[in-house]
Order: sequence, then C-alpha cells, then structure tokens
Amino acid sequence: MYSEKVMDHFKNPRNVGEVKDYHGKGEMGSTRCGDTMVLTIKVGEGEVIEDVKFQTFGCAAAIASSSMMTEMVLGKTIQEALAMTNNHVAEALGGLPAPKMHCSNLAADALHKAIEDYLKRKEAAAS
Amino acid sequence: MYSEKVMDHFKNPRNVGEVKDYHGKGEMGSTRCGDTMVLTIKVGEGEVIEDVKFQTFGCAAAIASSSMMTEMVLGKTIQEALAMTNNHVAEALGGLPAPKMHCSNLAADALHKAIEDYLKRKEAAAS
Amino acid sequence: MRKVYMDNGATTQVDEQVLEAMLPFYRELFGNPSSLHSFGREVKKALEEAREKAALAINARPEEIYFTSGGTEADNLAVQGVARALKKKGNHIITSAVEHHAVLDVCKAMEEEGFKVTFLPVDEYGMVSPEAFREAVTEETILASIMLANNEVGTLQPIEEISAITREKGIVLHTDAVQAIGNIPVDVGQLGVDLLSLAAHKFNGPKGVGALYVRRGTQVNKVTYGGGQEKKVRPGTENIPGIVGLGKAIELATADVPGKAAHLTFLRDKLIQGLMKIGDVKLNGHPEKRLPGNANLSFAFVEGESLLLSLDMKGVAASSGSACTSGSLEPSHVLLAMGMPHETAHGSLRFSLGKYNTEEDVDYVLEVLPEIVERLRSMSPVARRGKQG
Amino acid sequence: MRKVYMDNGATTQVDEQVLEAMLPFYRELFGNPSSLHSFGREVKKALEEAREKAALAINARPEEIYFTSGGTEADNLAVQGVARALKKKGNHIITSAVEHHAVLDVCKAMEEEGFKVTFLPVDEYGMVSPEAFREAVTEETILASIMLANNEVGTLQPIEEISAITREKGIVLHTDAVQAIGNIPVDVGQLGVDLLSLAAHKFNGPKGVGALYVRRGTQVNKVTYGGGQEKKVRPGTENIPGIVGLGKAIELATADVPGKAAHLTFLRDKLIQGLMKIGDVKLNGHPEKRLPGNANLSFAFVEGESLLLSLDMKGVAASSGSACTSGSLEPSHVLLAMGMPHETAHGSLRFSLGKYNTEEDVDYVLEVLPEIVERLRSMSPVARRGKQG
Ligand SMILES: Cc1ncc(COP(=O)(O)O)c(C=O)c1O
Ligand SMILES: Cc1ncc(COP(=O)(O)O)c(C=O)c1O
Repeated sequence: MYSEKVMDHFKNPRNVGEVKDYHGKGEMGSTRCGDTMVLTIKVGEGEVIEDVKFQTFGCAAAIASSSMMTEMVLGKTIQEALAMTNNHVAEALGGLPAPKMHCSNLAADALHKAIEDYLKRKEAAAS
Repeated sequence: MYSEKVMDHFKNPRNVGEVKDYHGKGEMGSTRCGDTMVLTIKVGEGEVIEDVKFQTFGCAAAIASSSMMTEMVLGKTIQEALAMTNNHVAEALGGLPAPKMHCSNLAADALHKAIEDYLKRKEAAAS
Repeated sequence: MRKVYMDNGATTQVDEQVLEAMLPFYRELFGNPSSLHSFGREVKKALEEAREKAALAINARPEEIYFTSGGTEADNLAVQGVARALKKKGNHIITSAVEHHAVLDVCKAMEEEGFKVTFLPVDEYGMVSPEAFREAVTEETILASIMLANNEVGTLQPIEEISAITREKGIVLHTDAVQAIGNIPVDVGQLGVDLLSLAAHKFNGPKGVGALYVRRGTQVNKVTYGGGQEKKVRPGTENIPGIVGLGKAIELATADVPGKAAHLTFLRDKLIQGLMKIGDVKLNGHPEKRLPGNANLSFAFVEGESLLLSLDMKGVAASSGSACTSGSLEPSHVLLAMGMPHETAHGSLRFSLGKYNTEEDVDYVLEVLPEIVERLRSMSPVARRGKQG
Repeated sequence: MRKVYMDNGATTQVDEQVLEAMLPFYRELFGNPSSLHSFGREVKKALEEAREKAALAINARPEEIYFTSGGTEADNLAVQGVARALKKKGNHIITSAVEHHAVLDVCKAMEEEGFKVTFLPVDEYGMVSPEAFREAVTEETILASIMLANNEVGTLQPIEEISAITREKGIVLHTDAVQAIGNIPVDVGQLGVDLLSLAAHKFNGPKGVGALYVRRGTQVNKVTYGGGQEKKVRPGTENIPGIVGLGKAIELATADVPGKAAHLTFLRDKLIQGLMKIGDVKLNGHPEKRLPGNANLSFAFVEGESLLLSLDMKGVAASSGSACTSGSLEPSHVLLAMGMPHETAHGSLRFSLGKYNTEEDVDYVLEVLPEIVERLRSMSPVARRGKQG
C-alpha cells in the first residue's frame, strides 16, 4: 500500500520532538480523521529554517508526511518554505494512496502556521 | 438419482417388443414430455394375462416403469391388472424422483387401455 | 471401464498447473486482502496480478475487471446493474431467446420491475439477426445482452455487427462469453462490448469464481451490498484461491486459442461425421459458426436421457436438451427457439469437447453410440412408425 | 522474524484436513452436480453430504441450507430476499447500528426501495436492548436482522430474548452468525431464528463460500436469477470444492466448541490483562458477553493504523477500527455507535484469536506492543497534553 519511502519515514521519523526555544509553532488538526500535528521551528540568519521538529498523532501517512516535510524544509528560507505544498510532500514520499492524500495535508499546513507564528512574534518584538 | 431397481429395468428391460397375435393393444402418449408407449397383451384362460410386451419412447423412468409394469402384470387376471395404478409401479421400482413421477404414468394407463381394447374385441367377437 | 468426459460445456477439469497456483493461497498465504498487515498485503498483490491476467486475456484494463462467484453472478450484475443504473434514460432491454437462464431469467425478472424486454428470435441455426436487432431498437433501449457463444448448440452470435448498432445508438451492450473464453478469440475492443461475463470453471479453472468486464465509464448498480471489495461493486471477502486460479486458467486457456481450436475442431468434425452415419441424425446449430468443441446432434425416435444414461453406462459423459434431463417438463428453450419440434428436441445430445479429449475418446464414442441408438430405437414405438412412414 | 497471526476475525487459515477433503474435487471429482452422468452424480453426493454437515452443525435440516459465495451474499439474500417476499405484509425492518456492512448497507438500500428501517442503538458495550427492540416493533414490521456476535468488539447479542419477541409478533428474524460459528454454540432451534448466515473462511474453511439457513416455510425472494441450483433460490454452478470444504470445516469447528472456547478465553484474558498494564488502555465491548477470541482495546493518544503497522513490522497481524484502516474517513461505525469519542476509536486495536494461536503468541505480543505504544506516544502531541491535563 505504502511506498518504501513512506515506510522508511514511518519507521525512522526524522526530527521528532519540540525545538528548544522555538521561534514559531504551528498546530494543525484534521477534523475529518482526527490526526493532529504540532510543529516547531527555529529561524536563523537570512530567514533560513535552522531547526524543525514535529509531533504527530496520526496514521503512517501522517507521520511520514510530517517527517518528510521536516527534512525538506530544513535549511530552506521561510519564503521557500511557504511555497511548499502538501502535494510536494506527497510527491517526495513517492506518492500516497488516494484515500490517504488528506493525511499529508497536515504537514505543509502546520509548517505554514509555524511560519506565520514566527512572523507574528517577530512583528510583535519589533513593534 | 434413480434407484438400483430403475437402473436394472432400464439396462435390462423385460418384455420388450410386440406380442404376436395380441388380444389387446394400448397406446399412450404424454403430451407433456413427449414420451410414448405401446403395450400389447395376450389373455388366456380365466382372463389371465399370459403374455405382455411393450415399446417405449422415453426416458429411463418411462422405460423402467414400462418394464416393471409388464413384470407385475404377467400372470395376473385382468381384474387384478385393472386395479394396478401408476403409483404401484413407481413403488415397485423403489420410488422415482419427484419430477419423474409423471414418466411412470404411461405404464398403467397403457395397460388399462390394452385391457379395454381386449374387452372391446371380445365383445365385438361375441356379438 | 474407459471413462470419456465430453461434457466440457457443463464444466471442465481443473488444470493441474492451475491447482498448483492456487494451493499456496489455501496454505501459508491465507490472509484477507483488505488487511493492512503482511498477511493481507501479500495476498492483495496476488489478487491484483490475477486481475491483470484476466484483463490481458480479453484486452481490457485491470480496473475494468470485477471478480464474481461465477458466470451467473456476472450475468446478473451486468443486466440488473446496468438496467437499474440507466432506468432514468429508458426502460427497454433487448436480449435473445437462446440466452442462458442466467441472462434470460434476469431479463424476465426485470420485466417485473417495469422494464420492457424484447426476446429476439433466432434462425434455425440459433443465430440472432443484426437486422432484427436494429429493428427492435427503440428510443427507450438502454441495454442489450446477447451471448457470444451458445452453451447448447455452440452457435456464435454476430456480436461485432450488433455492437456497431449499439455504439451508433448509444446502447450498453453486454455479452455472455462464458462458453467462449479459450475456445475462440475474445477481445473486448474488437467485439465492441461494454460488459462481458466469464466463468473460470468453463476453461479448466475452479468452480465458484467468475468475472465481469465493465468498460470504463459504464454505470453498474450494485446487486449486493457490503464491504469495500471490488470497488464496492461486488462486496464480500474475495475468494483468493479461486481468483488466483481464474488468473492462471485464463492465462493458460488464451495462450494458444488457434491451437486449441484446431485440436477441438478436428475431434469434433470426426465425431460429427462418424455419428451422422448412424442415420436419422441431424446436426443442431450452425454448421460453421459454432464453438470448435461443440457437437450437438438429434437422434430421431429416441429420447435424450435414455441416450445419456446408456452412454454413461459405457463411461461416456455427455448432456442433453431433453425435458427429462432439464428437471422441467419442457425440452431445451434453445432447441425450441430454433424451431425444432418437441420430439427432435427430446432426442438431442450434446458432446462438448475439451483440451483433454483425444482421438481415442472420439473413436470410443463412435464405437459405443451406434449400438445404443439401435437398442433404444428397437424399443421405441415411434421408431417403428417412423420407419413405416 | 516470528509471525503471529491474531486477525482471525478477518479470515482464518484453512485447516489442512479441510484442504485434504477439498482436493479430490479439484482433481478427479470435477463434474458438475447437475449432470446426470457418473461425473455429476458422484459430485452431487458430496454436495448433499456437505449440506448435511452444515445442517447438523447448527441443528437445522439439510433442505434448510442454501450455499452461497460467502457471508455477504448470505446476508444480502436474507435481508433483500425476505423484505421483498413480505413487501405486501408490511414495510418495516429492524436492525442494529452495529451490524456488519453486509447487513447495514443492504438495509440502507432497502430504504431506497421504500422500506422503513429502524437502526437500533446499542449501549456502551455494543449491546442491543430487547426492550428497545420490542418498542421498535410496529404493525408494519416484517423482518429483523440482529447479529449473533459482533465482528469488531465481539459483543454477543441477546438473540434468544429477541426471538421471543419476533415469534410472538410474527416477525421473521435473521441473524448474522458469521463470527459465531465454532466460537460459541449455535443452534437455530434454541436461538429461535428463521435465517442465519455463515461464512466458511471464518472457521478455518475456504474463502468464497458461505451458507444461509432458511427455516422451512420462510419465504425468500431470489436476488440473482438463473439455473435450478439450490432450489433456484441461489443459481449458478455450485462451488463444489468450496462447499465440501465448508462441510468439513464446520464439522471440525463445531466438534468441540467448549474446548476451543476455553483455549481462546484463556489466551484472550492473558492478552487483555497484559495489555491493560500499559496504561491508558481501555477494553472495548462487553467484559463477559463477548466472543472468546476477541480482544478489542483502545490505546489513548495513538492512532490505530500506526499501531497496526508497527505491530506488522514485528510480525504481528491485528486490525483496527481507525478511519485510516477502514479506507473511509470515519472510524468504525461500531465504536461510534457505542458512544466512543473519535480519538479513542482511532486508537482501537482488535486482536482476534484463532485455534492456531498459542500462549507464546500472546507472550510475544505482550513483549513487543508496550514499546510500540510508548514510541508512538512519545511522538504524539496529544499524549503530551493528555499527560499534562
Ligand atoms: C452461456 C452460459 N452463461 C452462464 C452460465 C452460468 O455460469 P455458472 O454456472 O458458472 O454460474 C453458463 C454455465 O452454466 C453458461 O454456459
Ligand atoms: C459479522 C460479519 N458478517 C458478514 C461478513 C461478510 O462475510 P464475507 O466477507 O465472507 O462475505 C463478515 C466478514 O467479513 C462478518 O464479520
């Protein structure tokens, strides 16, 4: 059912946990299937994402999407990260079964929320 | 499907053919399944059936019923023969499958016709 | 006693290679393909491989194959499913008078649901006329079901000519190919059909499994409801060993259709020619457009069941269209639709040859049957009259 | 890697004795039971022997057994068949919210045909209340379908109490006993049911074959149409190897139900007790009135599919009611009907034990599952909050 890449990320998820002293935090819940994800990021010089960690309650597709997303986003600028979509994550995983596509939605959405949070905090600090 | 007795009479039908110089002849056709039977008898002293022969176009049940009937009737008086029913024949065969019961109807009916024919001829000869 | 099986139209012997392919799925590969775990996944793979084989054999796409419990269920799903799905478009169905009961009786049931059904007559060879088909079409016609090859007399129907009409008129066309697979080439593209039924046990596969081909985009309502199997069109835990067997059997059966057909045609023609010598014997069905393995003959003055049972006593298995073998009181609806008188229909005998038949089998039948016919005719009052007349 | 199969509710491994009984019918005994010749007759005999075995196992008469292609078809034939046959008497059907989709979805389809259906709610243990059943009965009630044992949580329904009501009111009662056969005693007389479904692959028989018991005198309309098999109620060439397998399997499965149940109960209770130690674990279904082999548990803060796949990586096969394993977006309708919140339903895991399971299997699961739960909880944002709250 799942690609090897999905199973690899499910078995050995990258970047699990919470970034210490994070700069932004995004939380997403799927009302449809009950999955939940919390993402924390640290943004360094040049608006580059220096650290990223996730916690996910969900199926293998949700966990693998979370893990894959963190790998993809690490070292990217927040501009680049904002351009990332759920489809990019699913593609990078070698595709997901059709009924599982929605499970990958959490990942990019939580990322965007974390960046938003980061930008808000920055604004608040600046003002 | 068929009892051993039916198969025995089908394999080795008794009294097939036509009695030479018969005294009575009965012919029956089933309009329902197309079976046809011709029975000839010779009646001796004391109105006893001395000889009987049949010809049948029909299934195994029809042929076995014909054969069984000739065996049952041989040596009987025509009174006794007239009391014989299709059910008696079927019973003597150890029963017939339900959808095959109608195939045994020919036998007793042809017998009764043959006896009728004999009685008519006798009357005609007497008058 | 020598045993000769010439009733391959009723069912066939499972090919040992087919059974070999099935056995692991009764033993270690016993999972349910809906299960996520390894026991399920390995079996799911086999299910999809069988679907690919079935698709390949009839030139369809794997996703167009729906596995069923046999030919009857496939026919029911096709006719009930399409008729109900298209109810709003029209209420007229066209079929033929010589269909198998699995189509004929469904069509009759559809009449009770409010559909109008035309049962097309056939000619003396059992063939439907494309012109008559065209004339039967109305504005209301939504579905037609015409078989590819007749199970009793072996006549092949002009499906390509009929599909030219259904395509022109936008009518969904189903064909019952249960008797055709492995015996004649079957290509859904060339035939131009939208649905096609098949049953594994007619081509040396297992009993209890069949398939319905449904062309992409064709609407089919469910007949049974339940789990999500077969895209919810045909729910129920899949008969995995059976489906794997179907896959293997159809692969083997369609590997060399011309070769098999040539073998069967040779045997069949030898059989027919030999039997015709008995006298007062008539070949039923079309002289050329017939299944390569089908020899259906009428023996005047004798009844089919008596022939059958007498052959059986000699070890030969055949079948008959006589009323007495059908369990009903009427002889075969196919023979009657061909205009055959009742008596002749009663004396019909079908030999259906299969891949395991040999020339020795044919010789044996030619050796024993003449005596049997003679014996039965000697008992028959009809024969006497026949000869006198 | 050690392989532990604990998904016997999904399907079971065919008993080698069952397969042995089937094999001759794939080989030399390949005839069609409708055929008059010896190839047909010897197979017909086996068909009727299997029917006798199935009847004996549930205390029915052989002529009350109709073979089908599985549990789904049996359920469909029962509900569709009886509802349509009794349409003139009334239009109300009673069923429960926790039925298998093979009953639930048929009942929904019946609604579209104009029937009114009451889907009885269940209590937190998944049990239907006989009082609620009685209250649901109307003048129009013709049919009720309440399962004997639930496939997900194993809860046993009070069928005898319900049949007391249906008999009093003249309502036809069907029960889906697919999960019950071989695990609890099943006696149609004692249960007081009029129809009962079963499927061979749930009691170490083959897939693709089941049966419907129909009490003498109960009217059932056909769902599919065709030949004269199974008294025309269920047409199609019989799946003889499958039916023979069903016969052998039900004979073996019902030979010692108390013995099997004791074995399963022992293993199940050890498993449940061991798993409860993990913490934040809840047993779903009735604590006592449940299938001896069913252990359905909810693991808070983790999702079922993740549990399943993690177990699978350790060689353990189980199943889950989580949305992500059902192929739909909703978690199990059974768990929801029991009033379980979505999150808890998502984290449910079903272990269904079978006759081949051993104590070592249970020990192995108790060894690997705690680590898996811990690992997944450590990844879960919900768990953290849960612990905090
Ligand atoms: C032409 C045709 N259609 C349908 C069927 C029904 O197939 P099954 O008996 O496998 O359900 C048969 C065989 O009996 C057949 O010959
Ligand atoms: C309670 C119940 N009913 C019906 C079915 C359907 O049986 P089958 O999948 O064999 O058609 C199942 C099994 O899936 C079941 O557990």
